[in-house]
Amino acid sequence: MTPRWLQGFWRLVGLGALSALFLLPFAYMLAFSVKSPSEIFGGSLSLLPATLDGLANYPNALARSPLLRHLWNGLIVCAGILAFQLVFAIPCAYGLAKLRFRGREVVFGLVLFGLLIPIQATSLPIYLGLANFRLLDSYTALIAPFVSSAFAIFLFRQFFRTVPDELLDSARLDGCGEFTIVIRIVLPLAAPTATAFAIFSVVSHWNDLFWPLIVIRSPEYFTPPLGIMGFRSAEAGDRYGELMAATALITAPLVLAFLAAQRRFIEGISLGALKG
Amino acid sequence: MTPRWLQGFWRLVGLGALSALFLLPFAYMLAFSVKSPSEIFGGSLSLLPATLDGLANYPNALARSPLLRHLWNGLIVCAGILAFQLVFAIPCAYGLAKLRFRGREVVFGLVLFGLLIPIQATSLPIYLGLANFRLLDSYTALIAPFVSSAFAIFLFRQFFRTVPDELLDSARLDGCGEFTIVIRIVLPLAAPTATAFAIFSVVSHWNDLFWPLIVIRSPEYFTPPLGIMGFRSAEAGDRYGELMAATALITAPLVLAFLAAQRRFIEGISLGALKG
Amino acid sequence: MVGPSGCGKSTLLRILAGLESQDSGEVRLDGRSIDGLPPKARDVAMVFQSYALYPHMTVRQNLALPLVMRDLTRLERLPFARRLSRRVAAKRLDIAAAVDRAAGIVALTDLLDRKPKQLSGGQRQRVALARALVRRPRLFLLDEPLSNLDVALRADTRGEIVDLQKRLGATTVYVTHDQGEAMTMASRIAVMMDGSIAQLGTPQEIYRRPADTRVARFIGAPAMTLLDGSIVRGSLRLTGGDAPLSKVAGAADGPVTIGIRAEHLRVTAEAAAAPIAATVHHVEFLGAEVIVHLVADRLPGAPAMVARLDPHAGERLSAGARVGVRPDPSALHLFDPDGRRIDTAVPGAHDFSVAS
Amino acid sequence: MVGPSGCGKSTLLRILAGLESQDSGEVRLDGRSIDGLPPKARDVAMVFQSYALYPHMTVRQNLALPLVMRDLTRLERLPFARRLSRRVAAKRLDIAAAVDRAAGIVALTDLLDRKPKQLSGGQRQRVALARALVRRPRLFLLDEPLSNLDVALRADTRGEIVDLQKRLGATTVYVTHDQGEAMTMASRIAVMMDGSIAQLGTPQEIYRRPADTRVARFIGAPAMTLLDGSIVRGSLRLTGGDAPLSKVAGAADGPVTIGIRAEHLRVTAEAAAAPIAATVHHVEFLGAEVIVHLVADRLPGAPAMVARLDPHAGERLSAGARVGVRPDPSALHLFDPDGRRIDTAVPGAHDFSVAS
Repeated sequence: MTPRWLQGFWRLVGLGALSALFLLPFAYMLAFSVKSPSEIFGGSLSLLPATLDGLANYPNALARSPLLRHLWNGLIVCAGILAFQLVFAIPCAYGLAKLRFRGREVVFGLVLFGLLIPIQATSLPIYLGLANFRLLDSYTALIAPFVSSAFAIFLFRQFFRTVPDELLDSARLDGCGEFTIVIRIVLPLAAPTATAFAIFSVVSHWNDLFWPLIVIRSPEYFTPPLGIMGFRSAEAGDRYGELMAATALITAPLVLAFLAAQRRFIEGISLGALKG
Repeated sequence: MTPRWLQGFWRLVGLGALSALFLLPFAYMLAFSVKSPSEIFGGSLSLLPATLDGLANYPNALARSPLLRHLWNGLIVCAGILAFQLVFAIPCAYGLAKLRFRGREVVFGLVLFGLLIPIQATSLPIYLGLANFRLLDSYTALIAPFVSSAFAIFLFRQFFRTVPDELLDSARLDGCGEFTIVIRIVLPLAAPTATAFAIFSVVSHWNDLFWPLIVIRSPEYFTPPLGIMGFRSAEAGDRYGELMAATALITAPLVLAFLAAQRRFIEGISLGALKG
Repeated sequence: MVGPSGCGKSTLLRILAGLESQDSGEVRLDGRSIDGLPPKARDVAMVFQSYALYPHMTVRQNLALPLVMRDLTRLERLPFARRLSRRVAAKRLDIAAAVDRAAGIVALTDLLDRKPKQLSGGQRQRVALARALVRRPRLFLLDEPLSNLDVALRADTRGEIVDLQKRLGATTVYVTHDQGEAMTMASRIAVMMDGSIAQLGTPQEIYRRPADTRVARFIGAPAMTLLDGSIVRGSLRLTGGDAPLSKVAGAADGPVTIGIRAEHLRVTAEAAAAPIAATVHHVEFLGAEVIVHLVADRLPGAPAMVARLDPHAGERLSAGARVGVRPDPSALHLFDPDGRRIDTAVPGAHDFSVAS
Repeated sequence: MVGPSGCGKSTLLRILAGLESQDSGEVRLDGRSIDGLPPKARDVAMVFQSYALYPHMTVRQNLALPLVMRDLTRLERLPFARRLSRRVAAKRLDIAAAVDRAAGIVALTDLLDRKPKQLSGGQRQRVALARALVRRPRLFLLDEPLSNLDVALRADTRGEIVDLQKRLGATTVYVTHDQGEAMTMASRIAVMMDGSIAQLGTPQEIYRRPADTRVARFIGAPAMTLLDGSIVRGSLRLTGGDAPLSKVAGAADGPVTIGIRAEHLRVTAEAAAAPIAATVHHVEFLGAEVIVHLVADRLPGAPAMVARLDPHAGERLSAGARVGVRPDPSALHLFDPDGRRIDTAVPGAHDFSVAS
């Protein structure tokens, strides 16, 4: 028998190694962002920069493109997408989870089916539709294709199924209609799920490159990743440092927001809000 | 008071409209894949093709690139990624959910943090690492960066937390070690969660364009989306029909697999396996 | 005041509340049909087995919700309406007063600002009761409100609910699977079996004159002993037994089931002289009384007999002892082969309170 | 054979099973310390409150798992080992036989191929029992195994478990919060209160000589009535009452708590002549007996008194009636201000079985 503390120790080592594996690329990103070009291509894998020249990467990156404007665009687009996703997904998920109607399983099957369809497959028709309504190159073009998220519906439905029916019956007897139930009872309970979904949604749309690249032409609507594309021309091979600095800058808001909301988020996710 | 059936009816109409919104682009993809170029650029939004000339898109698409080879690559890559993700994520998630050790919350915090970091941010360091070990342009390059998935750990941990402790205690008294518990008790229970995760994982990696584009040069390792890129050159504007046909062909395996596994998948997801 | 069964009673309650619609029949309250009405128009309050408190609201908000929903219009419920309209402010004050009153009734005033999570099982149960009574409905429905409580707490709360019900005077339908709860709390019990009501009556009626064997077996602890027997020329005999148990008037000859309550079985040391010779299987000590489980020697396949003795008599018995069992002939219950009670069968069955 | 409490007992059981480690003290089984051993080396089986059956396995697989884990090595457990080695095949046959035997003991043979989901609560409970006994451990731990069952089913299963325990003869620790369960099933009860064992003894000892007021209040249904009183010059008086209740020998003067079991309170119609004048608060009809809750007229703030009467006497009482209450002076329990029993206090307390 291995003693217990030793088992625990090996577990800790294993988990630590796994998380290091996760974090290593991120650490390299930060490291590259403060290295000078010569050092990056020197091929050393050390994390700490040899000189501090590389710090100039940050001002250079800010000077080369209106990164703040891009961050602002990113904020508007992500907030818009998230708001619509929640507004559409929550009532839909409530219906799928808790109301009995004919065809419910079929509709849910379609939602699951929707999870499968990649944006690549549907991009052309959506593009043509937007072009038809002269909506290309606008916030609408960035937001509209994502307002209904099959993943959100799926996630909320799974959560709503864990809400006891008695709670809803009780609200019905207390005089609430279905709409009031969603607003007053279900929505507050879903807060942790909504937080989790918000993170997924914001992260993926904040970092999305594919769609903005297709529908946006004017730099004033550039989202952060589009802004970074400026550093990515084939000839700009010696600007990896600036590229990494810009990447660090556009990743920073996400990381900061996460750290700020961390406690509440982890609590919500860890405990679930349904005890009692 | 609106009568109940009418409320139900409006709900059904609303949900129907939402799911139509989901499916419409998909329908257009299929429609375009069987339309001739002249019809596509005729600007009509009708779903049914006017002539059957467009059916030639499918043989043309197959002739233009070795799509079957790409499908095979996609299968190997997705299966490889999924297998490693499950092997790494399940024990890790079990530890995070059910074993008590110091630093557990910190490790879980890091996992959540890992959810935030986009592949774009870490692509360069990983690329350099792979280049260092001369692993570019290989299956390893396609699979290795994704073997540990924070999302998988998160998902399985959330599920494992719903497994009652008494079940595990009971297994311990029956003589199982922690490893046996994972294999014999926890893993079979996690089957529905694993199915759900498998769908997410396979869909996203099947459709991933960004990473293969970076690490793969030889056509023999092209994944399906890279194969489609061949249709996407700027001059190929008149080949939308073939593009859509190719897209339909590479989406088809996913859809077929989903339809085949549908019943089990929906059952697993809808009911949960933990009653009793 | 609905009684116990395996299933069907919760559904009945949900039909009364309007949460489900019945296949046939009509629901009436105070003489008026409330069939078509949705739950909120029925003026019915229900306490659920799980209490169903809103976990994200404080006790105060939990109690206020039914009043807010009833008294305020959709517009008046908006958070700023209180500031804008004096009428809304007055209504809000009324609600606060009603909440305080309800909390006072169940002695929860100190806990108004806690969340359900911070309360014990008994306190949650009281919150659920208060939320039901705060809007003074015409009908209370209680669905096994005590089943999530400890045994000790259950006895206390039982008394509290009875008190409350008497003070408020509202019609109350109380569903439980525990016959003891039903017996002590109800003024009228409906015993539900296999989806229909097997018997409706006062606890005394149901205990003393159970309508069929299912009710007889279900009501009363320990359960009634049921033995096969037959009536032969007006005389009652046990199947496999020798001596006739008693004379029977007014019942046709044929097989019957004989029911004997535990308190009507006399256990004597002389196995030979008694009508039934038996062996003690095990003895349960309950403090003020002793329950003895007996197996009849000459009735193969018969279920165990259960007798209730005082501790003095009971403690001299131990497992394996051979004893004689003599049922009180005036306190037998007879059932026909379909399980229905044969009513005028045993002379003296009516005045058993004297006989006991 | 562990008794009831609010909390601490499940933890104790988990310590016995080796699932948690104790802060101090030593766990011994058959005289040998098993402190350092992990759960699987302790040869202990436990039945959990939720049964904890493996939901993805059939009953047969559930029962076989403990044996497979104990008898087969890691290699032998691989699915194809049975084909390759005759020894493994023989072991597998032994296991199948043991499973059949265990299933036979709890009458589950027909259900071996079902999954837990397809079983009723009582059947699941039997599977959990069978899984515990299949490997014939030295110690059974049962953690409230009946609390998820219906009241009616609970009484039956109680008997089954006692039977089984007697047949197998294994030491069994049975945890419950229901004092009735403890009284009827245990040969020795340990009453746990606030994390420590308040009293250890046979059901009779605990019922008749509770060690302190907590045990007195907890054990016995209805709960013992506890009134404030005092001993003044060898004579016992109720606080606020007039007449002395009885003479007391061997106890110092001072305040005491007087405990009276419900069966030792006599209720008479003449309020004036009795030591305590009281008003009937409510009457609970239990079939074979009637529980009367009384409020003393001249003892403000005193808890309600509870008396047990036969139905004949009890039914003439109704809420609001004024009665006299006379405690049986030979069956009083006295406790000092700290709640501990004063032992030789009341003459005749020992032979109360005659007095009852």
